Order: sequence, then structure tokens, then C-alpha cells
Amino acid sequence: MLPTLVEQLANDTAGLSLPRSAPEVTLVVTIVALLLARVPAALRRIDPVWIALTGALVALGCLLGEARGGLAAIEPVELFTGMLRHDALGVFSRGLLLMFLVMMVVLSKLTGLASRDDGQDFFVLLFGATLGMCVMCRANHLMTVVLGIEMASVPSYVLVGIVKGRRRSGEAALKYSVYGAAAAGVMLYGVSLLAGLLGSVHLPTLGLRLAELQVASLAGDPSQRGVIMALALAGVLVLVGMAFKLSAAPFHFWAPDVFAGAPAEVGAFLSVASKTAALVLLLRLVSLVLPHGVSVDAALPGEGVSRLAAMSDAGPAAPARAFVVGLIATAAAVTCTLGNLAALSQTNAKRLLAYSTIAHAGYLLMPIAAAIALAEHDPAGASGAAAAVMLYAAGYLFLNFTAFAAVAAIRNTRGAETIEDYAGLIRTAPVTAVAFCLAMIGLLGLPPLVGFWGKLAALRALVDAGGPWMVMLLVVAVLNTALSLVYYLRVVKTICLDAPPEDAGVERPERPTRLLLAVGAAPILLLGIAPEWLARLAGEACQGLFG
Amino acid sequence: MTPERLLPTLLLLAWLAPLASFVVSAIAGSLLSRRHGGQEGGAVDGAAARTIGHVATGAIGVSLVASVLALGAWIAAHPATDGHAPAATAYAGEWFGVLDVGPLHVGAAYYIDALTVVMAVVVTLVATCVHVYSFGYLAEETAAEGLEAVADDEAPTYYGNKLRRAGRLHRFYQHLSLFCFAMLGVVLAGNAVMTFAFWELVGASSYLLIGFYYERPKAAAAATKAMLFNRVGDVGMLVGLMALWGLAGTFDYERLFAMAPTWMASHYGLATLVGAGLFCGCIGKSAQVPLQGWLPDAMAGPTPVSALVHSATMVAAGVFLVGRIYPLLTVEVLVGIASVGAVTLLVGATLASVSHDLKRVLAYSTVSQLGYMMLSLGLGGWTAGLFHLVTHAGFKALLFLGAGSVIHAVGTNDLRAMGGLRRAMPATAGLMLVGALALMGAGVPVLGLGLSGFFSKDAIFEYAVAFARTNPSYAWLFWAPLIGAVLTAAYITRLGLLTFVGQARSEKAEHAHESPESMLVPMAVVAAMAIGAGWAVPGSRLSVPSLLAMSAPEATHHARTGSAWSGVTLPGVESAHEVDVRAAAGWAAIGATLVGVTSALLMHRGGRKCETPAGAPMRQFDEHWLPSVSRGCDAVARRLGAFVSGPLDRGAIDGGLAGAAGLLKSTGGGLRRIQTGSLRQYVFFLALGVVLVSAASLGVALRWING
Amino acid sequence: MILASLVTEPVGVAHYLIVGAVLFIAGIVCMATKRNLLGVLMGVELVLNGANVNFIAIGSPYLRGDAASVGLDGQLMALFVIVLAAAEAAVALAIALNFYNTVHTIDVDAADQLRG
Amino acid sequence: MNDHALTLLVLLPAAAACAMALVPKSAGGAAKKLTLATTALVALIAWSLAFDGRAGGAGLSHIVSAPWIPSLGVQFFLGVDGVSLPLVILTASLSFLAALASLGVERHPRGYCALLLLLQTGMLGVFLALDFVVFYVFWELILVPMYLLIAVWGGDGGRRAALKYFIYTLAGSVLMLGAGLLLYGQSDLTRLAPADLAECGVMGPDAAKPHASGMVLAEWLASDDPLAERYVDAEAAGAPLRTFNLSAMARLARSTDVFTSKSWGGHNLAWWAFVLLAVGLAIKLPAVPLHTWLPDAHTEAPTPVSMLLAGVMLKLGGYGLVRIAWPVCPEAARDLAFVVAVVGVVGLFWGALAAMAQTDFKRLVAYSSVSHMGYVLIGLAAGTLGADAWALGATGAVFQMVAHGVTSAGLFFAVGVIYERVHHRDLNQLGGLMNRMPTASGLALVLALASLGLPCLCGFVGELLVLLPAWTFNPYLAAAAASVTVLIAAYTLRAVRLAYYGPEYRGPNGDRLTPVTPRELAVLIPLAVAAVVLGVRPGIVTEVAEPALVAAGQPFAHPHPNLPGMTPVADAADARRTTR
Repeated sequence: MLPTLVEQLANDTAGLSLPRSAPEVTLVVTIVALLLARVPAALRRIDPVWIALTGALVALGCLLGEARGGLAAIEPVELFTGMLRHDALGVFSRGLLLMFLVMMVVLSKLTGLASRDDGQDFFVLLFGATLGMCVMCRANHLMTVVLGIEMASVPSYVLVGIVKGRRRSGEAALKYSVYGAAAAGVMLYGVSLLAGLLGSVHLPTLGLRLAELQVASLAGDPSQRGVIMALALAGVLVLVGMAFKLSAAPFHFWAPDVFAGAPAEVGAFLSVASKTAALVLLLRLVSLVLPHGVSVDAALPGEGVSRLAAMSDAGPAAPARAFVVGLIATAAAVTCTLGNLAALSQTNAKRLLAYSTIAHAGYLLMPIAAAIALAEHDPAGASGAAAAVMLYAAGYLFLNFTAFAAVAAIRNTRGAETIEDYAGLIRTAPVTAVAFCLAMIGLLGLPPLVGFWGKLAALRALVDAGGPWMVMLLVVAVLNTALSLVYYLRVVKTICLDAPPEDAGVERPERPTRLLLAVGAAPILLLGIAPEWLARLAGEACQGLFG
Repeated sequence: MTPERLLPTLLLLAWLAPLASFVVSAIAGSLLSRRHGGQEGGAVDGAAARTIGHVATGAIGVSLVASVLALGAWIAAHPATDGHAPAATAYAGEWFGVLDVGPLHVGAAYYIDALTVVMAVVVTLVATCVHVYSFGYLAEETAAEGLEAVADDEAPTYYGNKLRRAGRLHRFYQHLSLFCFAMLGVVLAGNAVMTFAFWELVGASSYLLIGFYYERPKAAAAATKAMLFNRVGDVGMLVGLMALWGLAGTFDYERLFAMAPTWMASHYGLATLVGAGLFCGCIGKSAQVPLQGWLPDAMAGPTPVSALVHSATMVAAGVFLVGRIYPLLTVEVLVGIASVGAVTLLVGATLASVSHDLKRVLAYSTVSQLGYMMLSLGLGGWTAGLFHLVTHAGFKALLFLGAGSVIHAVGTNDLRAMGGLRRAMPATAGLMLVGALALMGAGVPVLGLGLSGFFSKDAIFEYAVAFARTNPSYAWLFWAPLIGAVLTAAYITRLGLLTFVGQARSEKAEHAHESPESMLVPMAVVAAMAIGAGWAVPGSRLSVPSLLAMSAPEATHHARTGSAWSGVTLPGVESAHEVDVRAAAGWAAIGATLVGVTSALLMHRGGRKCETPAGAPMRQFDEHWLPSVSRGCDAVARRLGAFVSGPLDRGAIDGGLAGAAGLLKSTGGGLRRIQTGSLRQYVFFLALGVVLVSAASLGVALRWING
Repeated sequence: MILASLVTEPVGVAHYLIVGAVLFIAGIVCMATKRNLLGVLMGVELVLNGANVNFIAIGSPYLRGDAASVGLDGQLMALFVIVLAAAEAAVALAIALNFYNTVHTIDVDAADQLRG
Repeated sequence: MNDHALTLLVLLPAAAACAMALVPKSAGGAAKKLTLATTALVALIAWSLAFDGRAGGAGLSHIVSAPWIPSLGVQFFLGVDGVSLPLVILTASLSFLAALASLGVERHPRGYCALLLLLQTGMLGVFLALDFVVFYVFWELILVPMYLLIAVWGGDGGRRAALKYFIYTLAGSVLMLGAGLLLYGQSDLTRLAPADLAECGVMGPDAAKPHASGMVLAEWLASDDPLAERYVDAEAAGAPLRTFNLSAMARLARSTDVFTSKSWGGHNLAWWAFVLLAVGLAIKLPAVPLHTWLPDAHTEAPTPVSMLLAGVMLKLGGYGLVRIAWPVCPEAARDLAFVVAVVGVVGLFWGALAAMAQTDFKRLVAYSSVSHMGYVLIGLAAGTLGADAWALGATGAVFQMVAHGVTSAGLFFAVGVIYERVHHRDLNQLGGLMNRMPTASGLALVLALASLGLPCLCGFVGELLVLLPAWTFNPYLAAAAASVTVLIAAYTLRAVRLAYYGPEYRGPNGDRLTPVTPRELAVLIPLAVAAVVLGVRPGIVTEVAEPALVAAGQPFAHPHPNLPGMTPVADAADARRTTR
């Protein structure tokens, strides 16, 4: 029986799973190559950035190969006997991650973070974290969920402290590692409870078990009551892990200190890559674990179920769904408001961007809450809400990358990171200043830039979902946009209007850095004017997510 | 050409000629103004300015001819009967549409009846005389060239030197043409909106004319004051218009007069409001009691302006409008008009008899005479009131032109610096005497001989007597004009004495010289009008009153009683023309005049004593108390504005929002303090967060299970 | 009342879960209270081991019968968690060492420069 | 097919703004000339719209309908009708005059011109957009350029004023976004009749032409339009098909109860959307409690920017009310009409009184703008009474916006002429300018009298049209509104007396009172002529705007149930019918 099992596993791995994981394999190969490159003396002269760059580009190429026939044509299939799930969303999110990896490699080389001698360590960690995030994007099994998160987090702890000798980076790494370990521990415990209660570790089956469980509990027998209580606790604990990765409200304490301590490039990586991966993972958990379709009584008769009653109809997971929506909606509102309020009085640029990241985590959670609310009886709407998340995340990638890259560039030229030090930047370093201003105004969400379309899609999802939670979120989002204007505009004002310090000669970053900043900033404007292809791509990615 | 087509075309020509001259002079003025030494002083050389003047005079001449032809055509179409002919037909129509929105249709329309034609002739005649007269009066405007042409001693300069400025005769004629166009617009207007439009345009052009010497602060202030007083009146008129629209849904006079009896019956209150509102406009424009403060100050403008605008035409527009909208006015409104008129004529007359400024006396005399016209219209004497308007235009213009030539000669307005000018200026003195006599209403009652003032004042007194007879409780409306007549005679005699009789009281007065030919001829023409306006054309019964009677509204033909509230009955035409009433009115009028003259002679003892008894307190009331009221209103508005823009805008609104922003910033700061940086606290918060969230979830699960 | 029955009944899943819970809570409290950096890391280990106990308990066929049990997956998860804990401990200790080299103390409260 | 006049109109300035980057840094003059050429071309296109017969009137014309972001349901849908045509022409002309007026700008001319062109794109876009998101995008496009123009090129307090402007306007637009999304959330294209669908441009440009070739719904559904596919499966699934299309929303509000069926917190959704829209747009109008940004923005803004800010940008708020708030939430407009009217009257008094107390000439004209915009609110509020009241009130409001655009731009330029020479605007130190600069002062006097509301000039017509229905709406408010004209006259004439009359100029640097340059005349004369022409021949605007407004105002056609007001006397009423 064993040989057939081994032979079956070999076919599955070789024939089905590996071809669809080409990018991950490439990343592994690159990591190994990077590690081995230092051993023979002859190879020591090669700058590790070229190895890293080729590895990243090849990985991106493999991925684009996967998405040859367009995202809609990808059939969802479970890889590695149910460990990973290969579908359009997986391809799209990994595409974003790998593209971001390429940009990170180039950025860290140009800003000198990854110099010739210790660049190797930096890239290994970078690729390791990205590998972990790719796994998170396609997790379909509780074990891959946990593994993915850990593989993404642990290298990040070290990345935060990559700059040797500075007490602040050491302290940041320490805080991040301890807080991350604690959060991972809590999540792990939650996962164990969840698996125990529902008797499975495979996400789809978890969903079915949960649906059956709901049916029995509706009969109201007391024995199941304890199970329901434990289930609620387990669900919450799992969501704690997610909240940590997303830096959502109660679990955001690590973010400001880590971003302030870590170098700006790592800040970019944390705020964009790990957030995108966490969002995709949350979407997967939500779409698989909280099933739909299997409803006890047939769809409610009557033309167009009134939206306001969506929350209370008797779908199988309705009570769980209602609870999760409420939880995520509150977390979103608190995160968003807290992030914006705290950012008002910031002076350090990185810390300001940290709170801005927390605020945008709040905005990103809102359409997820809408998606869950919609999943019950409007799967297409729910997919639309998920598409909104992905569109917002894609736009956010360019915005934050440009912002952090600019902070890094200015750190290298003016050696300072407080906002006052950016005075009159537009006269001494015009390209950097314009890129930074575009990022700031894009993060604020003004229309001609990509930030607006993400926010519009998110608010549209809220309005589609309807219901008291959603209208509350709409009001919170609208007010927070107005609130966030103050600190984004203060940065733009300092850069454009204040007079540059006397001694500041023309300290422009060198040409390649300026080119990178331009490449980072251009999509903000171009996607702002013609966001259609990105929006369609995001739509196709989330097409079948909610069935 | 039938009258229906001839009259409108003629009057259209008369109306547009001044507009053409205004446009030409406006463009020519700016093009011809050359730069002198890099400074753009707007100096037009004398010859060009005079040509512009001639163009303007020509234009108004064309209007005069056209108006006279129109009058002739009207008379041909309506042979004069015995004065009580049924109301002649009025030609109404529209030249071109202007505004057409929803139910509202406003166009440049005309409503031509006898009143319109007579007014057109009067306006254009007086305007022509003033145009000619101004050449002489404003001669020094074109005396020299360049920016230093004219010296203006009344404009205070920083270093006290005499202000020198470029001559601007062309601008004077430009504004004068605009005024004539606007005035004819009011006279010809066929719907209420057009009346209102040209009503304000007349106000604006009087603003420009009063402010001709804008370097003088007094003139600038007077111009602004005049416009604001008119605007206050126009607000009432606007409310009247809005109520009219709410009530009738149309502004066309012809249709309004047809519908008036119906909605007067059904909506009496609203109809009264309409009438009262429109009369407010007349109060503002014709300087009736509450709003008369602006007219004396308007004397700051050049004297020809005072002669034309502030005596004969513009101020008479109020009376004309009351005459035009007479059918719309309820009895209560008419009584109101009469009482306002009565009070005004008393106030005007008393203030006129104390002032030391020559033009100010004439200004208050105008206020008083306008009071008479309003009183007459209010009492139902439609023809009498408007007849007095015509005659007043004549002799008041004459008096003003005379005053102009006196000031031109003596150089000051102050009566105390004049005296004994009859020797130096015999012609002016003679003409002024004619004007004074006409104003007094001198004439023999029984024989029907007398100057124009006598006939029109006599007609007014007939209605006063008839009204007093039918409404004994309103008898004061008879005594007021009587006392007014005494005062009128008194102040005009005082004026004559102080100016022309007695010894010259200043050296300038000694060697004053007679005005040039160009000023005396127009005065003569106007004097002829002042004398002959009252008489009928020999051989036929055609006279101004008979002409006006043709289009007197039927409401005036027979007695009319108002609502129970006032219980007033207005006398009809026949009751005013009974023999005994006419006799009583005649003797009363001439008696009052004689008493007035003798008292003035006694008081001023042949021109030696300028001061009138109890004059100082009255002057104090006039020159200080009344202006302080309007200055007070302005100050209150400015202080209220300062309160609004200061404490309210900056304090309340901005302060409030800044407070809110500060609150947000402080909460933000608070959140920063939570971020203490200690690792153990973070993990503690993590644990706390886990506990809180799970407790919440258990609670929800429990409630759901039991729920 | 639940505890009483626990003592008397034969050892079942609940008992293991309780042990797991105790370990978990002990770990969290240890992390929150310990001022010594290594103490904090030990707390992390406790939390992870708590989860391990759970995984083993839910995976054994004897405790809960074949249908409900997670089967071998439980033990698989436990194995991976052990590996994972080891990796995390290594990295955390390396970071702690690095922190010690710059600050010469492993008192957690020394790491409070980043705040606000 | 799409008639691309409008796309050209909107995108030409933006293209020129981008081209500004190519202009070398030293060639400031070239930048200004390029701006002048572009604005001239745009003005030409705008005026050509007026002269070809199709534009104006009830139906939409020159439709541009292209799927911009179908996956978000956003359609790049531009069109012009009677309401927007006068405002588009006003914007294009004023932008050209502003470009002419900014030939004197010295600091960073390239940046200045680029921002000015972006401003024009934003303004034109707002007036032409018929899709809510496109409307919102162009609305927000104005924010940053305006902020930088006031902050960088403005006076010394420019930064604070610009920030205040940015916060006020963004808060307003954010409320508007909320309202738009609430309406979007309830809209449902499937419930519109095919004829309505064609008319509101959902089926593409050809169908929307007034006498379209009878394009049948089926024919559109068969076409490859992505919206058509989503229409088919929405209808099949019975689910609502959401839309941002403004004219579709207006028709939905008129024919179905989509917006009013759901109620929330005691009022139906249309009511909430109306409140949000009204507050958001009232900030821009500006209505009184939310107006304090205007005086500061104006005192700091450079002259050409002030001209555009007062001449056009205040009209965005008013246009938004007429295009979105009133047609889409008619019942709410009717319920809140009294509140709107009261705000209007309070605004009238507030602005006028504040202007009475100002010593800074420009701040005085700014407060006068606050006052004049009160008439727009009164007109719209009174318009909800009935068909006749709407025709008068709405046309009056639109005309007042155009007229105020002309007079306020002119007055601001006149103040700019003085400021450029003597570099101060304190009325107490001005005086005697009539002698030193007679032509400029004369034109300024004409514009001042026009803004005063003198008949035969453009200010009066708007007032008259607004006040007539206001009387039947509420006599006391109407009387109050009429009485403000005295205050308006008072402060305007006071300013004229202090600035232009008086013996001589005694203020600082009096020697620099050079004669008016031809360039300045080229700005003042057209505005003065426009003031006179609009006053004498108001039909130019009313004949174009009225049919479109009557079409948009159909929900107000039936008489007002609970506001009897002063219905005219029966026989007079039918007499009135005969007068037309």
C-alpha cells in the first residue's frame, strides 16, 4: 500500500503541484545560490544583488507564465494534497509580491542598505520572507497558514534589525520578535482549538463541518452549547494572528516603534508585502471557513432581498457570519480612527507613515467586512468587495513603496527623518519631492491618483452590503479621509512651500535612485487616470472566491 | 398713419435720441481723452467737449420736437370737449420683448395717454432749456486745456493748494443724456417692471449728476446719500411689485387697470399693500417726509442739474407714478398719500423759510410743492395734482436757473452775502420775480387772470375744500395747505427781498454782473411757460388741465367711499367744481398768499434783516438733527457689520472649528502617550486585547445561544 | 462542578486541553511579567508547547474516537510547531544577543527608546 | 458616435498643463503665452457650442459616453444642456481673461500656468460631467492646484488661508461622496423604462440625442457594450444594477420610489442624501455658517485666481445643487425648502452687513459674493412651490450665478489693477482715482453698479426672477430679501466713494499710479460690456437655461400640498395664462 502511496505522492508533486509553484522553487534556488555564492573565493567578487535580481525576475517570469491565459482561465486546484490552493487570487497576489520583491531588491541596492559585502544576508532574508508570504497567499491548510505566517515573520524580525550597531534597530527587532512570537503563539493556540472542535485542519472541510455544526445547534440542544462557546474563542484567537500581521487596532502597538527603528526600505517591505499577504490569507480564511450556499431553508422568496435584512436571515453560518462581520467592522473603525488621530501630531516621517499604514489597514478591513456580509446571498457582490480589497492593496503597494523609498533617499542625502527637515525639498531635490508629494496626496485619496479608486471601490462595497454596520463604516471612512488631510497636507506643505535650510545645496540623489522614484511614482498617476485594467484584473482575481 | 402707429414711433424716437447721444458721448469721451505728460487725466480739449455738448443738445431737441408732434397728433385725434369728456383711449403696446421666463413676460412697452404726452413735452422742454443754459453755466469747464484747466476751490487738498483738474463738460452732457433717456423711460413705461427699471436708472443718473464734482467730499457724500434714500424707497416699491405679481400675475398696465376692480373687491388688504408699496417708491423719489433728507444735499450738484433733475423732472416722477397707477390705488392708500403730502408741504415750507442757502430754500420749496401735488392726488384731484406738476416744472426751473445765474455772478449760495442785485442784474431779477409770483399763485380769482401757479394751486384748493366738506373729521387736510400757502408766499418773498432788494452785503455782490445771453434766453423760454401754462389756447377750450382731464381715470369722475376702516369718501370732479366751492377756494388761496407776503415784508423789513424769528433752532433741526439720523443708521449698520465679520466670523465660527481641530490634535497626542515603548506593556496590551475580544465573543455567543 | 467531574473521569481530551490551556496562560503571563529577556523567550516557548499539547490531544484516535479526531494531522502539526519553535527561539536569541551587545543588559525595560 | 468637442474642451487645458513641463525653466513668457493660447482655443470651442443650434435647451447634446472604469461602474459621460452651457461659456471666457490678467506673474511662471490650466480642466469638467464619479473627480482635481496657487503666489497669510480653503472644501466634497454613494447604493437601472434609459445616455451617445433613431433596448443589449451584458444578467438574476449616472438617478427619483422606499433614522434615504449634498455643496456656495474660508482665501489669492475663485468656483456649489440635489431628491428639497430659504436670507444679510464694516477693498468684494449667493438659495427654495415658481426661481438662480460671475470677476480685477500699482487695498488710504485713472475707474463704476443690482445691468434680472416666486413662497422672507438691496447699495457705493471719488490720492506710492494698460482694458471692457448686454438682453441666458431647468424640475410641477402660499386670484390666474 506504501509504494502506491509514495508513487501517488510523486505524481501529484511532480505532475500537478510543482509546475504551479515554479516561482516558489525559483525563490528557493536563489536563496541557496546566494548562500553558496560566498563560499568559493572566485565568486566572492560578484555583487549578490545580481543573483538576487535574476532570481526575482525569473520568479516573476514563471508567475507571468502561470497567468498566461488570463486570470479568469485559471481553474482552482489544490496542490500538495490539499496544502495549497492554486487559483486566480493566488496568482494575482503572488504577482504583486514578486513584483514588489524586484522593486525592493533594486531599492535596497540603490539606497545602500544591501551593500556589496553584507547584501547577501539582506537578500536571503528578503527572499525567505517573500517565500513565506507566497505560501500564505495560497494556504489551504491550517498548517500552511501557520507555516506561512511564521516563514514571513521570522526573517522580518531580523530584517528590522539588519543595520548593525544602532541601538534603535536592535530594540525594534527585539520588540518585533517578542510581539510577533506572542501573537503567533496565541494564533497557534487558536488554531489548535479550531482544529480540535471542528475535527479537521483542511480549510474547506472546516467550512463544511462548521455548516453542519450550525444545523445541529439550531435544534438548540444544550450539549453543543459548550462547543459553540469554544468555537467563538478559537475563531477570535486565530483572528488575533491576522490582526497582528495587519497591525489592526488592539494589536498594532508594535508597528510605530518597529517602523521608526527599522530602516525605511524594510518599513516599505513590512507595510506592503506582509499586509497584502495577510489580507489575502484573511480573505481565504473568511471565504472558505464561513461557507454559504448550503442554507437550511431555500433562498428567501420575493424580489430582491431587502439589504437591510441581510444580516438576520437564517443562513447556516449566519450567526457566525454576523459575529465576524461585527468584529472586523469594529476593528476596522477603531484602527482607522486611531491611526489617523495618532498621525496628526507626529514629527518623525517613518512614524507618521507607520500610523498611516495602520489607518490604511483600517480602510482595507472595511471591504472585507462588507464581503463577509454580502457572501450570504450575493456571492458576486462579495467577490466585488474582495476585488475592492485587492485593488486598494495594489494601489497601496505603489503609494507606500514611493513614500518609503523617498524617505530612504532623503535620509541618504539630508541625513534626517523628521518632517521639518524636508523643508524646501522641491527646490533642492525636485524629483524626490514630487514623487513624495504624489505618494502623500495618493494616500490621502484625492481622485486623480490611484488611492481614490481603491477607496471608492471599498466604499462602494460598503454601500452594496448595506446594513447598520456598513453605514457606520461609511461614515467613519468618510470622516477619516477628511481627518487624514491634515497630516498628509502638512508634509506636502513642508516640502513645497517652506524655504530650504541655508546650507542645503543641490543635494539631489544620484540618477538611478531618482529613476526608481520616478518608476515608483508614475503608476500612482497613470493608474489614477486609467485604473481600468488593474480594476478588471482584481475583479477576475476574486471572481470565484465566494462561489 | 393712424395715431396707434404714429404716437409710439414718435415717442420711441423721442426716447432713444438721448440714449444715442449718451452712447456717442461715452465712446467719444474716452477715445478723445488724450494723455498729458504720461498722466491719464481724461482731459478732452474744449472744442471736442463743446461738440459733444451740441450733440447732446441736438438730441434732446429732436426729442422735444418729436414730443410736441406727438402732442399735436394726440390733440388732433382727441378734439378738446368741455373738459369732462369720457377717458380718452390709451394706446398700449410693446416695442420689443426683453425677458420671457415661465409666466413672466417683460418687454419695452408703452402706455400712451394724455398724461404721457404732456409729461413728455414738459420733460423735453425743460431739458432742452437746461441743456442750452448749461453751456453758459459750465463755461469754465472748457475755458482752458490740459490737466490744470479748472480750479476747484471747494475740494480740500492735502497741502491746502487749490485743486486743479481737467475740464469735463463732455461727461456732464453724457450723464444728462442718460438722465433724459431714463426719465422718458419712466414716462412712457407700459409695465410695472419697466417703470421700476427706469425708476432706478433715473436714481443712478441723478447719483452721477450730483456726484459731478466728485472731488468735493460734500458732493460725493450727497450723491451716495441720494442713491441710498432712493434705494430705501425702491425696497418698498419692490415689495409692492412682488405683491402685485402674487396678486395679479402680470405687470402690464392695460391688463392691470382692466382687472383692478375685480381683485380690489376680493383682495382689498393685498391691494392696499400693493398701493402702499408702490407709493413707498414715490416717497423715496419725490423726497416726501420720511425720505426728504437727500434733496437739500443734492444741491451740491451743478445748478442746471438742480433745475432739471431736482425740481422739474425726476422728483416729479413720484407724482407721475401715483397718477399713472391711480386706478390700482384703494381709498385708504389715497388718504395715506394725502396725509403724507400734507405733512411734507408743511415741513418743506417751514424749513424753506429759515435756510440761508439760496438753493437750499428752493430745494425745500420743491419738497413743499411736491407735497401739494401728492395731497391733491390723495384727495381725488387727479387733474389738479398733475396740472400743478406741469406748472411747477415751469416756474421752479425758472427759479433755479435764476438762482444759477445769481450764483454764477456772485460766486456763493449764501443769502447773507447778497442783496441789492436788482440793479446789477435787472433781467435775472425780472425773470425771478415772474417765477416767484407764479410760485405764490398770484392772480385775480374772480376774473380768472393770473400766472400758471395761481390756476393750479386754485384747482388744488377746490379739491381741498370739497374734501373737507364731505369728510369733516379730516378737515386738517384743508388747513394744512392753507398754512402752507402762507408760508410759501413768505419764504419766496424773503428770498426775493434778501437777494434783489436792499444794500449789497458783500463786495462780490457789489460788482456782480448780468449773466450772458446764452443763460438768459432759456430762462425767458421757461418764464413764458411759467406764465402761460395755466391759460387756455385762445379761441378754443384747449388748455393743460383740459388736456389732462381727457385721460383722468373714471374712478375720479364720481365720489368714492373707502372701506369701513377709514370711512372716507373722496369728492368727485363735479362736486369740486361747484360754484361756491370754487369761489371759497379762490379767495382762500389769494388771501393766504397776501398774508404771507405782508408778513415776510414786515419781518425782513425790505431785505435788511436776514434772520427769521425762531430760525436758528429750525436750521439746527434741518442741518444737524436730520443728517445725524441717516449717519446714525449708517453707523449702526457698520457696527453690526463689524460684529458679524469680527466676533461672529472670526470668533464663533473660526474659533469653534479651531477648537475642534485642537481637540482632535490633543486626542492624537493622547494616543501617542499610550505608545510607551516598553515591551512588557505591549505584550500586556496583547494579552489584555485577547482577553477583551474573547470575552466579547463569548458574550455574543451566549446571547445568541439563549436568544 | 466541572473540575469535580474531571478528577473522577478517566483521562480524556478535556484533560489534555486543560493542560494545554494552563501552559498557554502560564506562557502569556510569563511573557507579560518577566523583566529578563530570556524569561520572555521562555514564555514564548511555553505558549507554543501549550499549542503542541492541544494538537497531540486532538490528533489521538483513542481520546475522541475516529470520526471526530483530526487523525495524524494533529501530530504532523505538532512536529512542525516544534521545528518552528526552534527556529523562532534561535532567531529571537540572536536578536537578544545583538541587543545585549549594544546595551549590555538584558533587562527588557532598557528597550524603551522608541516611543510616541 | 461621440462628439468629441467636450472631451477636447476638458482635456485640452490638462494637456497644455503637462506640456508646460517641456517649456524650459527660463522661458516664463513662453509659458504664459502658451496658457493664453490654450485658454483662447478653449474659449473658442465653448463659444462655438453656443452658436451651433444643438447645444442648450432641454435635451443633452454633444454627448461623450465612453466606458472609463466599467468594473467600478464608472462611465466617462460628458454632456451639455441648457443649465451647463452658460456656465461653461462663463468658465471658458473667465479663464481666458484670467490668463490675460496673469501675464504679469513673475514667480515660477511655469508652475503658475500649469496649475491655472489644471484649474480650468477641473472647472470645465465639473460643469460637463453627467456621471457622479466623473463629477467628483473633476471637483477634487481643483483642490490641490487652488491650494498651491493661494499658498505660493498669494499674500503672506496665504498658507493659512489655503489650508482653511482645502479643509473646508475637502470636508464638503467628502460629504458629497457619501451622499453619492448612498444614492448609488439604492439606484437600479433595471427599473428604468427603455425610453428613459436612452435619454440619459446609458445606451451610448447616439441614443441620447433628443430625436434618437429609435434605438430599441434589444438592439443595445445585443451590442458588445459591457454595461449591456451586466444589464442582461442583472435583469436575469433580478438583482439591481447600480449606476452613478446623474440623469439616470434623476429619472429614477422621478418615476420610481427607489430612493425613498428605504427609511433610516426617521427619514428616507433621499432625505439623508439631500442633507449631505446640500451641506457639502453649500460650503462651496458658500452658505453662511460655512463661509469663513471665502474672505480669507480671497484676500490672499492673487488677482487672476481671485477672479476664477469668485467668478466660477462659487458656481460649482450652485450648479451641483441644480444638477444633483434638487432633481434627485425632490421631496426632500421641498420639505427643507424653508430651511434653505432662511439660510439664503441670513446669508444675504450676513454678507452685506460684514461688507459694510470692511476696510480692505478685496475683502469687501469677497463678502459681497457671500451675500449675492444667497439669492441662488432663495431662488431654488422658492422654486419647489410649483411649475411656474420653479421656472422663475431656478432660471433666476442660474442667471444670478452667471451675472455674479461677470460682476465679481470684474470687481476683483479692478481691485487688482489698483493693488498692482499701489500694493495696498486699504479703502481709507485710497481716493481720487477717478482723476488719475478715469477709464479704469469708469469701467469699475459700471461693474459696481451692475453688482448693485441696477436695472438695465446684469445684477437686477437675477434678483427680480428670484424675488417674484419668493413672495408666494413666504412674503416675510421675500420682503427681507428685498430690503437687503439697500445694504448692498450702501457698501458698494461706500467703497466707490472711498476708492474712486475724493480730491486726490494721498496713499502710499502714489507716483506709481500709471495709466491703465491696454492689457487691463482688454479684461475690463469685455466684462463691462457683458454686464450691460446681459442686463439689456437677459434672453441670452434665460432662453437657453429655462427649457433645461423646466425639464429637470418636473417633480416640482404639481402644486405644493402643504404650502398654499399666496395663490394668485383665480380670474387673474387664468388671465395670466392668456398673457404669454
